[in-house]
Amino acid sequence: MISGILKDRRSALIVLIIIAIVAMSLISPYFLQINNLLTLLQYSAVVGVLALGQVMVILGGGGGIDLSIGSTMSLSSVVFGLAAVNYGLSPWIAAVIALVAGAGFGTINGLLITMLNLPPLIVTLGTMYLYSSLAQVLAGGVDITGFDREGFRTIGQMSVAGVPFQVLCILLPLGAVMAFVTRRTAFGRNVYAVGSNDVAARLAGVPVTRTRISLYAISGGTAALGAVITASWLLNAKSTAGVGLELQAITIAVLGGAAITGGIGRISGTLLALVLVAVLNNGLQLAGVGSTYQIGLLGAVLIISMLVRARGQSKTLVA
Amino acid sequence: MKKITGAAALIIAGAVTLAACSNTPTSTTGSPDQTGSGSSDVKVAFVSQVEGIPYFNGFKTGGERAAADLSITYTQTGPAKADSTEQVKILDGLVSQQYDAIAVSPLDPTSINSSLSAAASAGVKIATSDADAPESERAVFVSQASDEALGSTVMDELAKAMDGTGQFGIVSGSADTATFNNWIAAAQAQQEAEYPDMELVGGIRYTTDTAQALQEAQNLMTAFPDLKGIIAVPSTAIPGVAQAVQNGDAIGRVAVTGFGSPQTSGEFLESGAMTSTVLWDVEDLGYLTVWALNQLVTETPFEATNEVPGLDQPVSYDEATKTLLLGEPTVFTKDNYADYDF
Amino acid sequence: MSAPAMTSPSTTPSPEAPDPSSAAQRDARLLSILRWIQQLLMPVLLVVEVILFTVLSPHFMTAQNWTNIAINSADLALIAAGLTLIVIMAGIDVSTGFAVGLIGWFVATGMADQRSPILVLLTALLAGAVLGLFNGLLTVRLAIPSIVATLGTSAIFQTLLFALWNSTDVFARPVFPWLSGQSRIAGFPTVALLVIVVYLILHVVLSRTVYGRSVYAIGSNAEAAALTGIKIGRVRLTAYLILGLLIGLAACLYSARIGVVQASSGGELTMLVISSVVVGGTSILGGEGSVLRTLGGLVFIAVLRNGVVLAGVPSLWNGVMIGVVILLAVGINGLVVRVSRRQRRSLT
Amino acid sequence: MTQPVLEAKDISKRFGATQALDGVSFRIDASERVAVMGENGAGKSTLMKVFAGVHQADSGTLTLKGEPFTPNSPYEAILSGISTVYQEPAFFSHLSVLENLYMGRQRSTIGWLNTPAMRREGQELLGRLALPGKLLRRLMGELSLAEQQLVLIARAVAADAQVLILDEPTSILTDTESERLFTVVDELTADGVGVCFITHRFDELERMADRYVVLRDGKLVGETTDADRDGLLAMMGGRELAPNAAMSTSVTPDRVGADSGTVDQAASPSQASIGSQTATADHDQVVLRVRGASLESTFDDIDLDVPAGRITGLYGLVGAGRTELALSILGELGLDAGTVEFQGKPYTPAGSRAALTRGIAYLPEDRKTQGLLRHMTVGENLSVAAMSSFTSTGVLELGKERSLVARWIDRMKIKTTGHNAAITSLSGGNQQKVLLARLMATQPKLLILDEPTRGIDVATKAEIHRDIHALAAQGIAVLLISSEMSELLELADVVHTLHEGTMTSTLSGAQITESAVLRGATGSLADAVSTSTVGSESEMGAIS
Repeated sequence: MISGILKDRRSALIVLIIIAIVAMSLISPYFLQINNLLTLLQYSAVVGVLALGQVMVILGGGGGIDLSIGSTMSLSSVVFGLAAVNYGLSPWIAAVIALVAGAGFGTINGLLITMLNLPPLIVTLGTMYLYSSLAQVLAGGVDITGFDREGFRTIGQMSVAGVPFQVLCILLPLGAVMAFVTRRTAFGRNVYAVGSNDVAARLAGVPVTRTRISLYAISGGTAALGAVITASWLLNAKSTAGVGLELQAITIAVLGGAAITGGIGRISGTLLALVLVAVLNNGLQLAGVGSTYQIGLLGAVLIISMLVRARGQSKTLVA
Repeated sequence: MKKITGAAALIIAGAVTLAACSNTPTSTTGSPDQTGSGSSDVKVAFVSQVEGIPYFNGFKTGGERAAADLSITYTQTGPAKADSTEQVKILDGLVSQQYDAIAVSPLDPTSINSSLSAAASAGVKIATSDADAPESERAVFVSQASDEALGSTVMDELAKAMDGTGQFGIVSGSADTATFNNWIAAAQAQQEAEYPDMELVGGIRYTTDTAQALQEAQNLMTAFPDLKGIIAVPSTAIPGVAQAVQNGDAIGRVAVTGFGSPQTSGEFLESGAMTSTVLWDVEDLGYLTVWALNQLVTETPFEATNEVPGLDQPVSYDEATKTLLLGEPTVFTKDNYADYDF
Repeated sequence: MSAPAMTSPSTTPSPEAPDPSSAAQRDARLLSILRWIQQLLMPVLLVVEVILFTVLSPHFMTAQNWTNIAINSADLALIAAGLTLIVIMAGIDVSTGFAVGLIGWFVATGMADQRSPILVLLTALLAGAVLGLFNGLLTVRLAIPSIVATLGTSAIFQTLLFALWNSTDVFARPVFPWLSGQSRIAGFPTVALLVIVVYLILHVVLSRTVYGRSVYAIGSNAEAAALTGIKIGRVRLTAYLILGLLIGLAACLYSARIGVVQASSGGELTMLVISSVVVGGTSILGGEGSVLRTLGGLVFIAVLRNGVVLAGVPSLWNGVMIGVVILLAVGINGLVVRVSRRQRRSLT
Repeated sequence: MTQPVLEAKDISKRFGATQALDGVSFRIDASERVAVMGENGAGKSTLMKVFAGVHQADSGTLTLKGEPFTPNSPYEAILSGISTVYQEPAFFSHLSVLENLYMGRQRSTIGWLNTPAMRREGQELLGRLALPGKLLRRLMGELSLAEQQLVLIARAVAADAQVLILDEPTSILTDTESERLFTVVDELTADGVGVCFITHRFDELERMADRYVVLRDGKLVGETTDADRDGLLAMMGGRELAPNAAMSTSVTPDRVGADSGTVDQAASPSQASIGSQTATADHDQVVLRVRGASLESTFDDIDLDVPAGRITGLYGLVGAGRTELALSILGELGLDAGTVEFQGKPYTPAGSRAALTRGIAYLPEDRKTQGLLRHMTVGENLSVAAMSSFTSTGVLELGKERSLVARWIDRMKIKTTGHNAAITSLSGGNQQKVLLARLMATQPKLLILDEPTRGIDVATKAEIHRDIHALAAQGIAVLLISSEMSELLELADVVHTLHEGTMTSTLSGAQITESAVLRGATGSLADAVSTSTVGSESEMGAIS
């Protein structure tokens, strides 16, 4: 039992988070202040939402990965902006449209991958170009501003009992829902079954194709959610909203214990990995270490976490 | 488990090392944490558009000079890439570090607003410098030169090189940077008013990095063989455009000017690939910004004309727009660029 | 062993069932059509593209413009050639761009410090080898999936470049004058000839040597390859080494072409390189592909990027076209696999 | 004939709990042809893989031409002159036949391929196996199974081997193709090469080998030069180890009309415990009726009836189309022609999911790649197909799931620590029971079992056999696909034999005899000469 706990990626993450918090509070006296901790949380919301979508795709196996998640976010952001500004819709309705659109962009990925049996890496590479470029084209390269802001800024800017709204009312509920869905519903069971062995799953009556398509739709939907949060927070719809976020989302998912081969990983692990990354980023920011160094540290964390994993698991012949 | 803890130690050690040797773009004059030795407790900061490019290094030099003169603590930081989201994060981080006054050069005037208001309501004095956020609650905008002056100056420079006639192109930075767009608009207005024989061809080419700027410039020259000049907008585009002219053996045939720091342009001013570059004395801008922040902290109102101790010329203040204006743009050429260290 | 003379084959086991059924024949016909499309897609697209741009812009079909295209994509071409080896073995490398930037910094600094060009070139090659081997060790020896490992190293390379750059743009003159793009041999840009030589060498290596065979064998069936005695680890590491050396060389071209090394130099190359390989038709699942196909994909993308500007299309559209072409190319591959699988009656 | 080319002394090899080889001593002389025989899991393939350097022996010594020989990799073995054609084909489907032939030992000068020479030699090589030379340029993946097999044999032949190991080389070859192979083997032995076969084909024994060696449960139990079928079968059988799984080679239980099992089933606890026994009324009603089923180049015009409460056997050699037929009935593979009726109504196969909801459950042939959800628990593996029984809204009622799983663990006597144990922690036999329970939990009307006991230890095998009996006794229609003769003889009420995609015979009651089944399966209906086999071998258990 104890060895089970120790082997679990999540306990390792908790230890890491504690060490990181101690180290960061030694480095910067401001780190442990309530304000800062809340700020820290606030920034994790967008990338956290994306990582949750990414981890679902990875769990589904079959080389599942979504490189287009950042671009989908940009494109959904533009869809939001166009709906709210050019068509003058209420931002709330525009947000719903953006979510549907995001899920649609994800579904396109899913259909291409499952129907044509294409490698997810390449399909989402293609749509990564496609979506980000479409976002730029549709927006004419600039940000879309001028939608009705009152009320809508709640998502991005208000806080409830001091906790940012986007964390308390979006990220955490989404995490909880996903944790519930993956562990307690037939769909979640299907996801793990498909990720574990898709042939066996199919023969056991699991709808493999439908499950995988849904995962990409979810990933697209979370990207759109990220876009809505960003739009509400910055009060403009950026055509480059998601640039570079795919790397962070993948890193957090893998760091959280999701095996890139599918079938292994927990939502709680992803959330813990998110906290760790947020603590490291924020601490370094406070210590005056530039954000480029944070990117490098993220890369190192990713590789080291894989090393720990690779030791325990059998080596594969093929990359 | 041992391995995981080992890995943890490694990661944290890396982080701490990074933090310890932060000879990184952020720099702090004075000792921020303990000693108040000689300096007062005033802490001011500036958030640049992008970390550590020569331009903002020059800004820092000026800012640090002012901080030393005024005996206050000055910190300058900024995102690694020109990313407005990142900028907002950095600003929020500074607010939670309880700075007394913060100046920002916003990449995007809209998205920074809410953070600026939050900072203002947390009691932090807020200014914009180098670029403005007109709708925000900033107390003052420290302007290097007006957009109009910059735009028309660069157009005059180009027209001079092209004898006021012929085709020219514009290679800009990323499409969503407001300042660039304002300068370009001003330049275009100047051309339409003053140089009817000149013609903008190929539209405005937006680029994200030097390599792309190079390619865009090269393709412009191919598409328009009669092209006589190019305006290159930010410091990332300048080396690309100038290199394209150099690579294409077009020195003397295609004139290049633009908005770039003299050090970035120096190489090309020497080779003749660039005729001039238009900017302002950014060290002075940094100096003025820190001075203004200190004025805000000490709650000293600005006069219509201010004598700033470290600057040669008086600085005018426009009450209506709450803008401090450094002065006219500076034109850097082969002859004078070496005098500037940014 | 002595081989007794055999009579000519008397019985021919026929693979296709002797009684032809319409369904299978239809599949076989569909498959051969798809194979045709697969083979012809890139050449046809290239021709269409060239014709289109020639019509749209009078300046497209000029020697000067083609020279520009060649010079501007030479560094890309070198990396894509190396990456092809990795992709044939079902791997990937997403760190190539920043590796170029990082090595580019050494090159530019070396040249700025007036070091001997030979020394700078050797340094670049050595640095490329080190970075390549580092990626190789992570994926080959430590068994980290190559996409994850190189995502990580890409971030690290980017940060290293940033740290070295330390807020100072480094201006560089070309390592050798012939690397600059100005130099011509018999009217051809020297760098283009260099690229062609590299492609020819790699093509010959892949198709005519034991090493090349091993690369395909590993991509096709790594376990079977191990059974035949191929040293999988060594072959894969060598491929990363080759890629690294080519990146080193490409970094010399890159810094000569751009003339300056900045914080994010090279980053834009990564996805273009992968796109070139994939659009060319090398399968990301391994086992098939060639550098010549990569060259086709590369030319397509380079011409596209050049042509849209000349034709006056805003550069924002670039990504749409590259994305569509990637999806088209892999989509047809997918159809081929799907149909041939249906023929083979396999469950998976 | 005096000097052994390859000699093994006291070779032992253990995989986890399984003693795959136990003190085996063995020799092949120059110019000798040896056939290695034995039942599933007897250790034949493992022994060959020790020779081939795939596995390293735990103890014991190998000598090659008198020199000590310890191959640490397949490559070393090949270099030393041991050339192997594995049972699971290992080739490069993306590469041409020529490239496959020479992979690993290309003709080259300092790394430079000498393609013309290889092409010349390759032509000749293919000619020896009566394959057309134009095959050289084809992609390996496009060839038929038999052609692939022949190319792999050609590949091994070309390797200048001193010892050639062929693991079931003829199982998918036609008679003419096999004869070609034997001719080539004759030539090789004439040159002093030692050849070692693994085979199940008694009809080919004399043509194939000079000496026959029998393995059983990892031990070498006999050696003879007499190709007497009964004698060899007796050695291979050795039933004293597992009386419960008694294989009666000649007696076929005739259970027509009997509701409960005949042999020692009445006392079996599992029979009593699996489900209720109320379904007896449905017995003999045809649950699955297939008419004229055809799938291009796979099977042709198959008629098949599977009645309730009966075990219907389907026998055929590898490649006969048995599994494909099952997959077509499920709808996982297409069906070019023919009709399927299920429970008296027309049924259009539409995939496993649809089949399961209708009551057709399939136990796949390959447990590892088609059955197990490797990263999941015993409970999750067991309940995955029956999730609808404990969810109505999509939210799982875990309490119900737990009791369902507990019930089946108990009924099937699955040895596990429980619901949350990792599926990979179970033995192969218990994994198979979980998979069987997975199907049973869906309460199927028709069970299609594809090699249900492959690679499973004898005791568990007997338990699974009892379970299958009990299921049929409950009224479930069982279609049992097996290449293990003893299994069919023991369990099946009716046996259909498939040969190269056609149904060659349907045997019931006393007609079910080894020779009759084999005649059907080998397509040699006219040839009444005693042909016998013990079924195709797989040692998956040993590998895992």
